Amino acid sequence: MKVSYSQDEQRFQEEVRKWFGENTPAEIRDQTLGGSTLDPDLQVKWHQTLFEKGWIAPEFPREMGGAGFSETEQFIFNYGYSLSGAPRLKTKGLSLGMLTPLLLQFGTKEQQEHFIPDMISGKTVWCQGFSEPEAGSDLASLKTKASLEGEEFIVNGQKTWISMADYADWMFMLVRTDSSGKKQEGISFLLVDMKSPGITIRAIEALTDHKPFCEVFFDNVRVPKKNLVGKINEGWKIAGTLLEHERLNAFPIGELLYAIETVRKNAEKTRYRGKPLLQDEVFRRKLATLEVDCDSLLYTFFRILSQLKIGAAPGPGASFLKIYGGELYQRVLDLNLEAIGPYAQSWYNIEELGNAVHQATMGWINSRSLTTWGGSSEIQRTIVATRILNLPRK
Amino acid sequence: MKVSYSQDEQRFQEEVRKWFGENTPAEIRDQTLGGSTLDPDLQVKWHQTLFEKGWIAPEFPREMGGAGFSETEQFIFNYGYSLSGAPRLKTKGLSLGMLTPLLLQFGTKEQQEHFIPDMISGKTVWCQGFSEPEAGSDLASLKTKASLEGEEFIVNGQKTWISMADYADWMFMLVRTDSSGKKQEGISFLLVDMKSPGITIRAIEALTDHKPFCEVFFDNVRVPKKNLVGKINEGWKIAGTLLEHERLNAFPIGELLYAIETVRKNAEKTRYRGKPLLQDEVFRRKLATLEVDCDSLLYTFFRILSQLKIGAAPGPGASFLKIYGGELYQRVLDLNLEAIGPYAQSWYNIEELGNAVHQATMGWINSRSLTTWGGSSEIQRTIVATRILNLPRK
Amino acid sequence: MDFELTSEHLLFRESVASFVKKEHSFNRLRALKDDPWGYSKDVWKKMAELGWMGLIYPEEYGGLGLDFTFVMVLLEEFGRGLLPEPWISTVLLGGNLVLAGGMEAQKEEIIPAIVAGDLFVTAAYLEDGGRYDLNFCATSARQKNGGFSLSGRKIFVLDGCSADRFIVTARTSGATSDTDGLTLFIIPRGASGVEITPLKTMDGRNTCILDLKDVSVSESDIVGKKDSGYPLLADIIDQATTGVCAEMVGGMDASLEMTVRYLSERVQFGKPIGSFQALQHKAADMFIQKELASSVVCYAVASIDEKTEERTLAVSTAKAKCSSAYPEVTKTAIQLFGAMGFTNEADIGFFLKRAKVTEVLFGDADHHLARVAAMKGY
Amino acid sequence: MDFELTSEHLLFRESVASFVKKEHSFNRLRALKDDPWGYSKDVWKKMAELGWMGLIYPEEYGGLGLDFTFVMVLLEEFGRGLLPEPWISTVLLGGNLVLAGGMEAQKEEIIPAIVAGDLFVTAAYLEDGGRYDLNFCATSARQKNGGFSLSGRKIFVLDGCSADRFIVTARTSGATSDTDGLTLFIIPRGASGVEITPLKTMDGRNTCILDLKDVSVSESDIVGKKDSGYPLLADIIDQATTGVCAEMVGGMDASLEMTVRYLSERVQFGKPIGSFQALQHKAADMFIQKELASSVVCYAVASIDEKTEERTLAVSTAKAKCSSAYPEVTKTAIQLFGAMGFTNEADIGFFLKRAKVTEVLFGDADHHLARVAAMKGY
Repeated sequence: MKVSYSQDEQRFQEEVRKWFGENTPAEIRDQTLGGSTLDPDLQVKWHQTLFEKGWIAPEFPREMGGAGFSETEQFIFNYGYSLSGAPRLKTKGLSLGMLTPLLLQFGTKEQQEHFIPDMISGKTVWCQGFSEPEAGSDLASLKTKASLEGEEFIVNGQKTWISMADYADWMFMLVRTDSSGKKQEGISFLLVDMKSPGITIRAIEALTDHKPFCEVFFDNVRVPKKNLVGKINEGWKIAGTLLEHERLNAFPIGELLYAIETVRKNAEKTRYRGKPLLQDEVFRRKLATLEVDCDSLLYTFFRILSQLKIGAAPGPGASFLKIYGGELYQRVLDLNLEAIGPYAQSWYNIEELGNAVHQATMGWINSRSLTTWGGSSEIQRTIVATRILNLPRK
Repeated sequence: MKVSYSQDEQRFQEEVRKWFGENTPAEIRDQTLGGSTLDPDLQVKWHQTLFEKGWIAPEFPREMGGAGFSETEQFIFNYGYSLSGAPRLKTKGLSLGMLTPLLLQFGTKEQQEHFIPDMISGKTVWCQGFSEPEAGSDLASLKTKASLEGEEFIVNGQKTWISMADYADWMFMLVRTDSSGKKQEGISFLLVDMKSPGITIRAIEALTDHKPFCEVFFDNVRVPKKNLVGKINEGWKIAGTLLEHERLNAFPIGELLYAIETVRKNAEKTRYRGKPLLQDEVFRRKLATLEVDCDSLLYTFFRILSQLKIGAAPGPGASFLKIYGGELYQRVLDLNLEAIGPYAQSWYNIEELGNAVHQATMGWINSRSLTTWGGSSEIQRTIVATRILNLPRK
Repeated sequence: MDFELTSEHLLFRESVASFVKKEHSFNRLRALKDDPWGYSKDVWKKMAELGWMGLIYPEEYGGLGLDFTFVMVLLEEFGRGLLPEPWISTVLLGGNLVLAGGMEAQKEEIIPAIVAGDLFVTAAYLEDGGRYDLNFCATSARQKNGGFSLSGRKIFVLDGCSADRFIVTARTSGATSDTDGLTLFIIPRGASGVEITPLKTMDGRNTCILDLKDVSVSESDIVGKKDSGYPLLADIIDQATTGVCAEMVGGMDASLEMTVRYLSERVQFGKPIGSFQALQHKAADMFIQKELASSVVCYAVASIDEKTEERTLAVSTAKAKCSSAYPEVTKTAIQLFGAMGFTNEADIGFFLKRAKVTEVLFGDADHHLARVAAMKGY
Repeated sequence: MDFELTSEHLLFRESVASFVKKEHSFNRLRALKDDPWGYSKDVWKKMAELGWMGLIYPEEYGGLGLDFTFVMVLLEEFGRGLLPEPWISTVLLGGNLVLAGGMEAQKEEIIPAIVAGDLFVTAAYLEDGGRYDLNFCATSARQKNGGFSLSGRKIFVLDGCSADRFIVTARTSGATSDTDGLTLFIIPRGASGVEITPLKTMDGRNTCILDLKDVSVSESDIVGKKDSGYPLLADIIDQATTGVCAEMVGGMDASLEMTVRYLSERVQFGKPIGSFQALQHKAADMFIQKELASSVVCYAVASIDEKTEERTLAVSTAKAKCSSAYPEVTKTAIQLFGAMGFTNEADIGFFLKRAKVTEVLFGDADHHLARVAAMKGY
C-alpha cells in the first residue's frame, strides 16, 4: 500500500495545481456545481484545451493522444483537476470514458482508426441513444428497429433522455434487429451520423429550465453496415460493458470535491449570530460527517480505479460507486443550500446575490437527476445484490 | 379540534400523575427501558394493582371492569401512565388489547363470559401461538395440525417465539384444520389450556441473556371443541383482525416518552468538557430532532386511537404506527447510549455504575426486536403500500 | 385531544378544493413562471368575493370571524394545487399585524381593503446576516422632524414585488441583535426612498429586496408600541408559520397521490413499477412522513385556536417536522418518477421546488429545532 | 495511491484465517461469556509461538519488524471471527507505549516478555467525566519520598482484569483538562493501593475500573518524559484506534457474509427471502458501507506505515466512518435475520454487541468528527 508522494510526484502535483489555476476559464468553473448543464460550446473548447496540453486522457498511452500517466499520477491529476472546479466533460465521458474502451474491445480496426482520434481531439462530439419512452430501467424492452437492407440498416423508432443530441455529430445506439427470441437477444449496437436524413430532434426542458436532453426520432434513417459494432444481435453484451463504464464515469468525483469546498466557503461567508456559520458546532459536525463520507468514497474510487486496466470492464463494482456517489453528492448540495440559509429559495441570477447563490440552487436541482440517470439507484442496488453478493434473483 | 384541558381534566391529570408517582413500584419503573423482559410475576402484580384501582382498561366500560374513560381522559391517563415509567404489560396487551376485542367480535357468549373477566382481573395470563419455525413473515404457511375427533381437537406440531409461554395459563393459537385448499383457507383459531397433557416448552435465550420467549411442542394435545373461536377454517380472518390490534399494541408509546426523558436525564448527568452534555449544541440538536419526531408520532397515535371504537379493528393504519414507533424508539435508545458515552459498552449491573447504565444497554439491545416481532418493518411497509396506498400487489 | 374536523370545516374544504380545480392548474403555474408577480389579480378578486380574505378577521371589519382551523383547511387545499396567490403574506402577515397591533384608524383603513381584495400588504423583517432571526435588525429608524427616518435593507420580502404596503421592522433603540428596541412601521410602496429589487424564488413566486434610504415616516405609521415590536411580530410570524405548515401538508398529500398514480400506471419489466417492493416501501415512507406532519400541524393549529401556553412550542415542532418531511417526500417522489421527474413536463417538479422554498420560509428545520430545545428547557 | 497487498500480506492472511478457524469458534465465545478474563491463555500462547506478539516489534527485542499493514491483516481476521484475545491492549497499547517512549531497561524487561506471550500489559487513561478525551486526567501524581504517589480512578481499562502491568496517565502538573502535565507510569498489578473492579462489556470481554490509592512509584517507572505524556499517548492511541478499525472491517465483512447466507437459505412465501427486493437493497447498503470503511482504513494504515503528516486526520476519519458503519451494518443484519437474529442461538448477535463496544472504544463517531473538523481547519 502507498499513499504518500515522492518528490517527483509532489512536483507534478504542484504543476497540475498551477496549470489548472491558470488555465481553467472562470466561466467554466462557475458552472461546475451545475455541471451537467455546462454549455456544449464551452465543453468542446475546454476539451480541446486539455487535448492541446496532452491531458485529455490521463490513462491512455501517449501514442493514442493520452497522457500516459502512472496510476499515482492519474490520481494526482484527477484530484487536482477536480479541486480546480473544472467540470467533468460529457464530451469526454461518452467518447473517451465509454465508447473508446468499447471500440478497443469490440470494434473493427477500421472503426478504431476512424473514430477514436477525433474523439480524443474533441473534433467529434458523441451522444448515447439507449433509453426509449417505454424502455428506461427495463432497457432490453427497446423497440427502435433496424432492418438490414443490402449494405445498410434502416432505422425507425424513438430514443429519449439523450444529452446533447442537438449538438452531437455522432450517436452510438442500441437497436432491435430481431424480435423473435428473448428480448435481450435481438439487440445490436450501431454508430449513427447525426446529420443523416430522417433524424428529428426535440429538446426536453428539465427542472433547471435548461434543455439538457432530447428526444430523437428516426424515420427510415440509413446507417452503413460497417457502423455496426460487434456482431449483429449481440449488442446487449456490449451495452452491458458500456453501462459499467458509464457507471464509473457517472461517479461525480470532481463535483463532490468541489462541492465540499464550496459548502465550506459558503459557510465561511455566511454570518450566523455574529460569527461565520462555519464556527457553529452543529454545522461543523454536519460538514465533517460529509467530509468523512467523501474521503471514504474517494479512497474507494481510487482503489477500484487502480485495479482497472485500460479497456477492461469495471464490473458491477461501478454500480455501488454510482449509488453512493450520487446520494452523497445530493447530501452535500443539501448542506450547501443549508449553508446559505434563506438564499436557498432563490433562483434567478441577480447581481445582488452573487453567483454563489444561483450556482447553489441550480446545482441542487441538477443533483436530483444523479440517482436516476444511467440506471436508478434502485436498479443499481439490485445489481449489487444479485451480481456482487449473489443473492437469488426472482 | 381540541388540545387544551378543562379544569376537571386538569384535575384528573394531576390525580393520575400523583397516583402513579405514589404507587408505581421502583422495581417496575427500573425495568421499563428493558420493558419486554419485565419479570412475569411483577407484571401480574402490577396488573392486579391497576385492576384494583379500576384503571386496568381505560377504554372499557365500567360494567366490564374497565375505567370507562372519555377519549380525552384516556389520553391523559395513557400519557401520565407512560411518563411515570410504568411499563406496558404483556399480560394486558395480549389479553385486553388483542384477545378481548376479538372475543367480543367473534367469540360465543359463553367464551366471553368464561374468559374475559379473568383477563381483566389478571387472574389468567395468556400467550399467543402464531409463528412456527417455517412460518414467520409467511404466517399462513403454518403446519401445526388440529384434527377434530368427536368433541375434541387433537393438536400436533410446534409453535415458536412465544412470550411467557412458560408462565401463561392459556394460549390462543392458529392451527391447520384443512390442507386441501389455499393455505389461508384451512386455518382455525383455538384457545388452549397450557396445562393440557402433551405440551412441552423450551425457553429461548435472547440477546439480552434473558429468556423472553419459548418454543412450544404439541404432542396429541386435546382441546375441547367449545374452545374454537369463530367457525372452523375461518381463523385467518380472525387472525388478521387480531394482528391489527397487535400492531396498535406494539406501538411503544410508553417506552418512547419515558426513554426521551431518560436520555435527557442521562445527558444532564453526563459531564462533557466541564459542562453537562445536555448543553452541548450538537447533542441538544439531536435530542430536539427526536423530540419533534416523538411528538409528531404521539399526536398521530392519539388521532388514530380516538377514531377507534371499542372492539373495532384498527385497520392497516396500525402498521405505520408500529413501523415508525419501533424505528423511532430504536433511534431514541441509540441516543441514550450516545449520552452515556464510554459506559455504552457495559453490560453487567455493577454497583459502581448505577442502574441507569445497565438499563440503557439492556434496553438498547431489547429495542432491536421491536422492528421484527409482530411482523417485520418490511412486511408492515408492504401492508401500508398495498392496503393503504393501494399499490399493485405482485 | 381531538383532531376531528366539524362538518363546517369539511364543507369548506370541498368548496376550496373545487375553486382550486376550477380556477387553477399546473399549466397556469407554467404560464406565470416569468410573470413579475407570479399570480393573477383576477383569481385574487374571485377569492375575495368568496370572503376568504376575511376568513379569520372580525365581522366588524367585514370578515367572517372563523377559527384558525379554517386557515388550515384553506391552505392545505392551496398546497395541494400550489395556488400561488399571496394569501399568507397579505392576510396572515400584513393584515394580521395591523389587526393585532394597529391603531383603530389603521385597522379601518387596511382590513376592509384587504377583505375586498383591493390591497396587498406584506411584512419585511429578514436581513442579510440574520439568517432566520426576527430580532436581527440593522435597519435604523432615527428620529427626525417629529417623525422617523428609516434606512436599511430587507431581503426575501414575501410577495414584495406586488405589495401595496410594507410593514417593516426598524430599530428605534438597542443593538442589532437585541429583542427590545424594534418598532414596526407601515410604509406605502411609493414612498420616497423605497427601492424594490425583484427576487424570484425557485417556485416562480415573487419576493423582493427592499432598500430603504432615508424613508420618512410619522408616529401614526407605527404598528403597535414603539420599541416593543418583537413580541407582536413573533406572534404573527408563528401564525403565518403554522399557515405555511398546513400548505406543506397539502403539498405532501398531493405529491404522494401523484406518485402513487404514476407508480400504478408506469410499466417496466412487464408490470406496474408500483408492484416492486423497494418502490412500495419508499411510497410507504412518504405516507408515514405525511401523516406525522399532518398530526403535528393539527396540534399547532388547535394550540393557536385555543391560545394555549404551548403554542409557540407547537408551532416550532410543526415547522421543524414539515421542513424536514416535505423536502424528503418530494425528493423521494422525484426519484420514483425517474427521468420523467426531472423534467418540467411532469407536474411533480413543482412540488420539489415549493418544498425547498417553504422549507426555509419562516426558518428551516434547524432554526426551529434550536427553538424547540430552548423551549423544552435545555 | 495504491491499496494492493503484497503476496506476503496475503499469505499471512491465510495463516491467520486458518488459525482462527482451528482455535476459535462462536461456541467458544459462548463458553467464555462468564469467564472473568473472557479469553484463554492457551490460545494466547499459541499465538505467541507463531510470533504474532512481536509482529511489528523490532528484531532486537525478538519481534518480526513487519509493517502496520500486517496489523491490519491480523486484526481483520480477528474481527471476522471475533477472537477475544487481548492483542490490541497488550501489543498495540501497552507494548507500543514502552517501545515508543520507554527507557532501554523498560524495553528489555517488557517487550521480550510480551513477545514470548508471558506478559499482559494495558493502558489506563479514561476517566469518569472525560468522555473520550485523553487529556482529561484528575488522577494525581504527587512527589513523595523521591518518587511519586498516585491517586485516582481509571475506567474501562481494556483487558484490565488480566493485565500484569498498567501504563497509567497521571497528572504531574496542570489542571484536569490540560494537555501538558501528563506523565505515564508503569504500575504492576500487585502494587499496594491498586484496586481492580471487573467491568465486563456487552461482548463478554473484560475491562476494569482501576482505583489507585496512594500508589508509590519511582522515577524509573515513568514511560517517556515527565509532564509530556500526552503526545506519546495520543500517537499510540492513534495506532490502536487504527487496529480496532481493521477489526471492525473484518466484523462487517463477516456480518455481511453470514447475512447473505441466511438470506439465501431462509425460505418464506415459497422462495428464499434474499430474492425480495427490499431485503436485497438492505444487503447492498451493508456492502457499500463495508467497502467504504475498508478503503478508509487502508488509507489510515498506509498513513501510519509511511508516517505521513495527515495520519492523525486519516485515523479519525477512519474511526468516524467505522464507528457509524459497523453498528449500522450489524443492526441491519439483525433486522434481516428477523426473530432468529434476536437470539443467542444465532451467531450474528455477537457482531451487534462487538460493534457497539468497538463503536465507543477510543472514541465514538462524534468524538472523531469533532477532531476531523478541527484538523480540516474549521
